[in-house]
Amino acid sequence: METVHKLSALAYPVAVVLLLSGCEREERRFREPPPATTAIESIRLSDLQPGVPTPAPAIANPYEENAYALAEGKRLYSWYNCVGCHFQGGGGIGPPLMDDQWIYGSEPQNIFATIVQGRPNGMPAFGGKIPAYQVWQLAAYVRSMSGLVPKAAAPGRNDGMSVKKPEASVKGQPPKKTGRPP
Amino acid sequence: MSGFRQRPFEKGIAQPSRSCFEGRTAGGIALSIASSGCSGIQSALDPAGPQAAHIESLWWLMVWVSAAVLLLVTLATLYAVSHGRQARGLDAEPEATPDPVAERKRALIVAIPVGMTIVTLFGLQVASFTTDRTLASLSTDNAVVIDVIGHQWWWEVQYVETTPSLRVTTANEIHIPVGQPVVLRLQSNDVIHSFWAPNLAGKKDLIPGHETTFSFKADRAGVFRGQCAEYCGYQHANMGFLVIAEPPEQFYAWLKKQRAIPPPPDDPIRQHGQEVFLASTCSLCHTIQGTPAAGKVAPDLTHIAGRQTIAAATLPNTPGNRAGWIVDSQRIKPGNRMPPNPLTPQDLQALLAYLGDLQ
Amino acid sequence: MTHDQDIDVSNLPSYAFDSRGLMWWGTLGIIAIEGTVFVLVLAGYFYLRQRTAEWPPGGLPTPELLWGTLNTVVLLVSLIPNYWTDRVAKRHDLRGVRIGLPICLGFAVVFLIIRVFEFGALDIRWDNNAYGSIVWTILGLHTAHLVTDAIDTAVLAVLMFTGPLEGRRFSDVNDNAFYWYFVVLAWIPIYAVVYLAPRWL
Amino acid sequence: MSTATTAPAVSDTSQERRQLERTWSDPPGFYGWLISVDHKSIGKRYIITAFAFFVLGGLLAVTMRLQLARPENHLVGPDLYNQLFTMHGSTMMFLFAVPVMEAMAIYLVPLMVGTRNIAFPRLNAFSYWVYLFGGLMLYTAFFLNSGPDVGWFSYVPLAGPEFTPGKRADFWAQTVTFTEVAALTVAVEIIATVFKLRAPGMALNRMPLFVWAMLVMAFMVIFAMPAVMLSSTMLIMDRLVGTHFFNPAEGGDALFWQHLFWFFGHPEVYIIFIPALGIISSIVAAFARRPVFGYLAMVLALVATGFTSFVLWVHHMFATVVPGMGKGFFTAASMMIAVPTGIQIFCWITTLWTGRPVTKTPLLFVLGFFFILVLGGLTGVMLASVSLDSQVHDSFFVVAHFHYVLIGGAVFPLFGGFYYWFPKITGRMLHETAGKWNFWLFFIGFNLTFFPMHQLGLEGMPRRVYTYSEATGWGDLNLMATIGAGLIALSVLVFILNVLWSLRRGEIAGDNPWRAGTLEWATSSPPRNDNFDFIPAVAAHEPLWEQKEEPAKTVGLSTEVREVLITTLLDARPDHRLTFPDPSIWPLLSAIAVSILFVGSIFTPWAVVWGSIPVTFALIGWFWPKPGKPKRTCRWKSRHDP
Repeated sequence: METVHKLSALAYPVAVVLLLSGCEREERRFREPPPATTAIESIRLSDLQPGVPTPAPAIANPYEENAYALAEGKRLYSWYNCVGCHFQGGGGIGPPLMDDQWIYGSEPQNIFATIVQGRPNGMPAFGGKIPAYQVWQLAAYVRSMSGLVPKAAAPGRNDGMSVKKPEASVKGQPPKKTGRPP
Repeated sequence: MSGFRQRPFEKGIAQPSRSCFEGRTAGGIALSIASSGCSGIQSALDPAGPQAAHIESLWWLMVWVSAAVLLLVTLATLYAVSHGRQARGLDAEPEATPDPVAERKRALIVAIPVGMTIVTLFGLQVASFTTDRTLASLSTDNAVVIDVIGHQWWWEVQYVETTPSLRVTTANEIHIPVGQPVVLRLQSNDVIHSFWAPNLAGKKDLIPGHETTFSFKADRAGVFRGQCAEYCGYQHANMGFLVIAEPPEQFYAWLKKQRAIPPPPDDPIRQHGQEVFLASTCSLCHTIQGTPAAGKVAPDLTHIAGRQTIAAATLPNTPGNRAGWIVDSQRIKPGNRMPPNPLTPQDLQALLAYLGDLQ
Repeated sequence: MTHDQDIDVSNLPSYAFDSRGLMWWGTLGIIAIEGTVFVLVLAGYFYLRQRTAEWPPGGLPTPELLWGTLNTVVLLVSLIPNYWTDRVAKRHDLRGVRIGLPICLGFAVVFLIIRVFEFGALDIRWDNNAYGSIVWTILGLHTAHLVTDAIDTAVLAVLMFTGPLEGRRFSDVNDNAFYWYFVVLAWIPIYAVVYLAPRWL
Repeated sequence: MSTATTAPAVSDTSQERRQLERTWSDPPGFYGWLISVDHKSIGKRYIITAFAFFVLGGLLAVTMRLQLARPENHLVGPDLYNQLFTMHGSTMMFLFAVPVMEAMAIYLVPLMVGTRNIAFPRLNAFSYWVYLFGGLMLYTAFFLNSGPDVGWFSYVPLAGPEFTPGKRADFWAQTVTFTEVAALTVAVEIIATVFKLRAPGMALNRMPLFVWAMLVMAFMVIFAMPAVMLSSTMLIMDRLVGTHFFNPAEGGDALFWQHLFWFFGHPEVYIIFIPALGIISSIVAAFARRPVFGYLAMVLALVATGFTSFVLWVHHMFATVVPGMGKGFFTAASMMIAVPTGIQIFCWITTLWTGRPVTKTPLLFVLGFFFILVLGGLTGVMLASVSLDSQVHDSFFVVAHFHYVLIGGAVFPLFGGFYYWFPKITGRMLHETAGKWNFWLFFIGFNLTFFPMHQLGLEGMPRRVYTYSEATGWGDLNLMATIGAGLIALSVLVFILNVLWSLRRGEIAGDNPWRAGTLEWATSSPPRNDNFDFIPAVAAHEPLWEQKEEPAKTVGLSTEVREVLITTLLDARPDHRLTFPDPSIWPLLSAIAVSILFVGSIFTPWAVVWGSIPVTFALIGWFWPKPGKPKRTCRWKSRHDP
């Protein structure tokens, strides 16, 4: 029986260490209280501001840490036919999403706004069509395309033609300075 | 579960399986298998077609043979440990080297049950092979050909026609003509599923990258339930479907009706309902023929009101269940692909009215 | 019973070669396991092959012969020093072993260097398609064995110079050679499958 | 026979004995425990750990039964339920069944063949640590909500990168790697031990059936487990580095997984079952007071089962697209494998029939085995039929079937074995009455749980469903099954209490409480560090029964160094003396290094590269010879002449 004690003596440290690493990443949230839907107004398309320049409020997107949400984002990306214009991220009719160029900003809330409001020259406004939590999932996935989310949460390859590296394998590309609307 | 939730299959589908239980208690558990020739809408022992019937007879053959074998072995064992020359416990001097002559005699005796085993197994094999043959020999001339595509977690059903316009698409409900063979062409777009309607036939897997075909026949009318038998994710448990076997004329009438495109709604409420449908998330995934809604990733709703169940044979197709499903499907089938739709009461009522009209 | 029926083992040797020795059986066990892996992965190659019409798929070129063939030659030649070292080890010839082991090691190193070019010569990545995945896995597996045996040989060689020396070290050399024979023999079917099968079958 | 206990207290002898015992003892303290390479302490750890996992897996099962106790229950949701049944299956198969059987071999085989330790003792320690770390990793993941949720056979594409995001399936795949590494190393040890370490005179045809069973099991492990290691590696590569083994769109195939997995998965069942047969043979012989009838037939049956089990994996895939002709072959094979098992059952019955059976708890469990396993075997014959399988496959009928064969075929004999060998391992008897309670609760609870599942399957209840609607009418039988599960849990509790009680208060066993005939009973209970201070010389199947007066023995092994006698393969003639390693920390260090590599590779492929460096150093440290201690030439010749 002393063996048992000794075994557990070994077990504890291992367990503790791993517990510290946390398990948020694997949560499957089926009934979503979506992350604070941003007051769309507070999102800027331009760096110019009247009066004293204040930094844009950063809104973290918890889904970027969550493998399930990212996978859902990936599924919705094709279900809602983002593929139609942006293809697998390489761009085509719409601009590429897997590079480091961000016309309307690379922050989660910028992407959120872009999806919800739509943008000139072809980006439709999905506001009211897609529940907010799915927009956030899409936003998280879009950022994963250019390696801006934790590797351990990013999606792997799909069961389909291999047209690009899996998001989990792409190198993180720090976003370049926000570009200009074309 | 859902506040809207009602017992499924109240419309006369559920009753048969009740009687299963009586039959069982009567038989007592030890005999439950033997006594299980009970009726049920989802039972391998209540065949509604030749395939299931052949398998059932093979089943009973095996049951009785097995029962006999089990009985013999058990009796032999009990006798062996309990008969006469009980030992004086463990102190009894062990028989280190049993007399070889006696052992040889015993070998001959043991050879008998061994021989019997081989013969029995051989017999069962023959029986099994003959059944396989009979199942394979089901003729499929003038068969109804149906594409069944597995999705997480519902069944897409398409009646194959040479002219695309005649092609009928529905979901989770397969109408078949009694007495006419049916050929299913099974495919999957995501993971492996398995098509199993026990009353009609065995099961067949839907495997991505492989098209499998599967044919059976119903020889009596009835509503039979089946469900996915290969673990396929969160809602594997609620990936059911109904097979509705009806007399040919009824079936073809149904098919004809399915081909018809429902007329645009005429009264304001339904018109508003259609607007709600088209304006909200619904139209991104669902199709309603005759409207711009042409989503392909979710069940076709063109004739939704004509179906007996929703959510893959999980809920009876009542307005209440429809409402509950639309507003918060995640409470009913956690993890399914339908997002919640927090509609205003007016919009919801209008939408329900519209859908309820899609016969 | 009296003592003269007792078995006196005090004069028996303290190690033995080949199948008399315990370690030989251990090595054989490892070989059996890894042999099974190779058989399965090669079977997998043909399984995947019969799933696609053309092979290699997508109009890929068949893997270039040069480096693979070169390596086959290297491996086959390396059998000679290994066999020789094996023999001298059984003769407890320390000098011989001290010459033999480094030579064997040399062959292993040369092989590993060429192997790098082999991967390049496949001109497909493991994540392009199933064909790429399986050939990379096959070569990778075999490479892993070579690396292991190379390290093993290196350690043994060092031991032979630094000591501590015991008689059983020689039987270790013997087992090391035994394992090397396996690595070489395993390579021949792999070579045939990866390089020749796409051409001839 | 037991030379030690009857040894006259001649001073030099006892001195030699003490020396020998000291040579084979572990250093004291926790560190000494960490570095032990003794097959007995490793075996004990293995058994206890495996049993702990058995209890954990059982608790998962009870939770599932509670969820299914009534229709539309809300105890657990689908997400957790899927993890529960995956963890349950994986635990029972990878962390309990195979390891516990190998653990029995680790502890008993060296004693039964009459040697001082298992072959490659440090590898043995290593395998235990790897196994332990693998199990800890899986359960840590589970408690961090990263438990695998793809079923214990992880079918792709569901287990692939697209449909199971996150690390859950990767933890499953690496658990497999951990446990298979452990299992394979033990298999090699068993084979080497059986072939080369047998006591002089124990020719192959005198080996106990238990040893034969373990030998066959070891060979099966060697040829079956590589398949699952390969497939789980392919799975994790598909998930982590984007290979396409199972991606139909790029030339992969979902069925490729199934073939590879079941090529392992079916033999796996027999890897668990065959050692149990060995246990039964030991128990039957001891309690029928005669050797098992038909030794040769028994051995051949074991071997035949081993071979046949490799050619029937496809009967797990009858519902896929396997061509009809092939199916016919697999049907025949799957049915015919019942013949060797039948032969053994008939031989045991004959043994009992012609012996003088004493129904103590161990035998009781064997009798339970007869009923349950035969029933499970018969449903197995049904599943072998393509047509019938197409109805019951993947339904609760199958759940019933494999619990009948696995619990009936392995767990019942195992508990019998626990009762049978507990005295040898601990020196004390388990409580007999508690044992009877243990058995009857288990037997009744088991049948109450699993017999109704046959019916449920026929009524269309598929396996792995987390809920079912009331209209299906499955509620009552499920409730019954849940009650049965409670009884099983209760009986296991009785067993645990029995063990705890007996460890302190159990009746002292003595060397050979059952008056059994095989060598493990020739030494003290618990066995001394050196197992036997004279390696016995064997002249019969059941040495302790045949040899009346003082038997021949082996003399001349060193008492200063850990020396064992290597004998020839077939007839076990003494060949040479091999010095075995002393306790060492390197197995533990190597296991830690290997674990870091395995766990790391779940998160980044580079872990394989960087992780291999510490592994290499650990292994070098392992094999680097210790500066040889001076070997005194004086060897212990006999207890009389100094």
